[in-house]
Amino acid sequence: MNENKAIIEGLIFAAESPLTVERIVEILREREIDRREVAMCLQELTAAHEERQGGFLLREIAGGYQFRTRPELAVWIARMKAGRPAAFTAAALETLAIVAYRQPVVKAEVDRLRGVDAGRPLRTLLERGLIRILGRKDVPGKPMIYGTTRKFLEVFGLKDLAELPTLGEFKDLAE
Amino acid sequence: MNENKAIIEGLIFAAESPLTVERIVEILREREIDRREVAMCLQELTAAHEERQGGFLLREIAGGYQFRTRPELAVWIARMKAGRPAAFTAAALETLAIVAYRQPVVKAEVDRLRGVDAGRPLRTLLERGLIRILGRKDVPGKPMIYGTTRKFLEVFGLKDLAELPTLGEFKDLAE
Amino acid sequence: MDYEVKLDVFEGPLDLLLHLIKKNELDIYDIPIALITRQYLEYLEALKALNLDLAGEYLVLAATLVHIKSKMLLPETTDEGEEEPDPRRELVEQLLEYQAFKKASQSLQTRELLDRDVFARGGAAVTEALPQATPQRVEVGLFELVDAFRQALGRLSPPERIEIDLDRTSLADRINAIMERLRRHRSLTFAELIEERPERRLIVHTFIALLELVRQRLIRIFQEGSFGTIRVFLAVEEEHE
Repeated sequence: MNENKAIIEGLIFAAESPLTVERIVEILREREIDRREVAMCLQELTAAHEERQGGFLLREIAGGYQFRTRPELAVWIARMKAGRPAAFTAAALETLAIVAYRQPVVKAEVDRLRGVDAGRPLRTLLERGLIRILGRKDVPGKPMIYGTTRKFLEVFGLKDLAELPTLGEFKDLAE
Repeated sequence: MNENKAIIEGLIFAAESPLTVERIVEILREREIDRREVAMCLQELTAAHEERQGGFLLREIAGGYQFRTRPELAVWIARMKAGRPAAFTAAALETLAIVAYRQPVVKAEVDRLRGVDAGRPLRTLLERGLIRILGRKDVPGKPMIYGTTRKFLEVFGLKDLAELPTLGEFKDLAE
Repeated sequence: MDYEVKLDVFEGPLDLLLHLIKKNELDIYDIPIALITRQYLEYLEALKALNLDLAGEYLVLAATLVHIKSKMLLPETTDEGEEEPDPRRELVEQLLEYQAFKKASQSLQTRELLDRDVFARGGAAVTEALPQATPQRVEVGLFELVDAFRQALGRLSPPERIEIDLDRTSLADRINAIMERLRRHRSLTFAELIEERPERRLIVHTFIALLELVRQRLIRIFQEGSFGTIRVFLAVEEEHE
């Protein structure tokens, strides 16, 4: 493997969170490697791991790159890890979807769309770091404005918000 | 790659600490794979990663197996972990020091102390999350007031701002 | 009707209404409002009979349904002959919108979730150190220096720390002394620079001298590893490496 590619692979492996192209360029400044070259290395690495069919894959997440285990192995890895992660309730997921698609959004709008008070799921999502308060709306009562976090992208394996299917795709089919 | 090998690779990758052969056999009990087979998979994986010459290697550590970044990459990974000096320009560092010691501080004051416009380094520091805007000063022009962030403390390993030596300690003696 | 479905299965009145529409295979764009209102109210009655707490929103929607039903009974046109908007329109729009978000949330659920379907590297990454090689040197900035300075002061005995030393030993002297020693030895640690007399005045002077030398780019400072010893080099000599 060429040295730049090996270094980039090592950096991504050692990073605590998805590593961006910009950060890689910054770290490797002395090697005079530009964005384009880094992007090419990443593409080659992604393909190489895909082809290896080993235990993990290189994925583009939250604007950066991260190694993640192959989804097919989930059952074995879950067996190794103690305690399962807390699942999402339907209320939390619906609320999260509304915040994700409608951000910046205030609670009243979430309530209206779900037809029921969203106080509890909003609090749960805040505690789990999936949404955050962006500020307060300049209307009477100064309600808080919510938006999703970087962690939301990481947990749901999204490159960015644009990767979410458009709401229209769900609207048409009345089933 | 055969499935057992891929699963073992994924397990080692996701494990919190070096994974022993016994533990792997235990996790994969349903697959009826014995110690000898696991050991063989590990040997093959170790050789395969050695040959790839990528960013990390499989190593036997403390009686178990763990992926570790290649030793030759240590300098780059240290640079990433440090996340600072090499990446800081002298201007940014000076500006940061001034904001750290003089906060809450307005740009005009930073300019004055550095004897040169601090617009760019301030912007860089803001983007990197090391300083933040605390508010606007209530004087003509409403200049923005800057201060350091929590990340600043984290990056520089400071418990709190009080941990910075007081400027007086330098001043008294420098004159 | 089947009442086995527990209330908490529904995420609210809209969800219950959608369920009824689907169960009866109704066209969401043309809901037979009388039928759906009856079923909805029956449902609420059943739930009340089971002593389940009903959120106020369920009753609000019940009132809305009854209101729509009554409007549907009125003649379709006004005196001027203009068409009245369909009284169901607003509710249908709300239902469609809710349904879209519900599907969006289900689609989220089917993604590869971190720590459920996929896992990131566990534990802290370990960087294999080069065997018997020189420690990795990281060039450090002002703050590492400040930190070293702080540590040095911290090592002093308490009485000495309180003492304010105003002896004006010239900074220039200290700078010259450091440069002199650096020309003789290739590099020196911060500790070595102050070892002769580890007292506050010398430490402070050494520190300020180093700051000045760094500023003038006469020396460079490296740290061995993240928390290693701080080592000072002549800038020029470093270039030859």
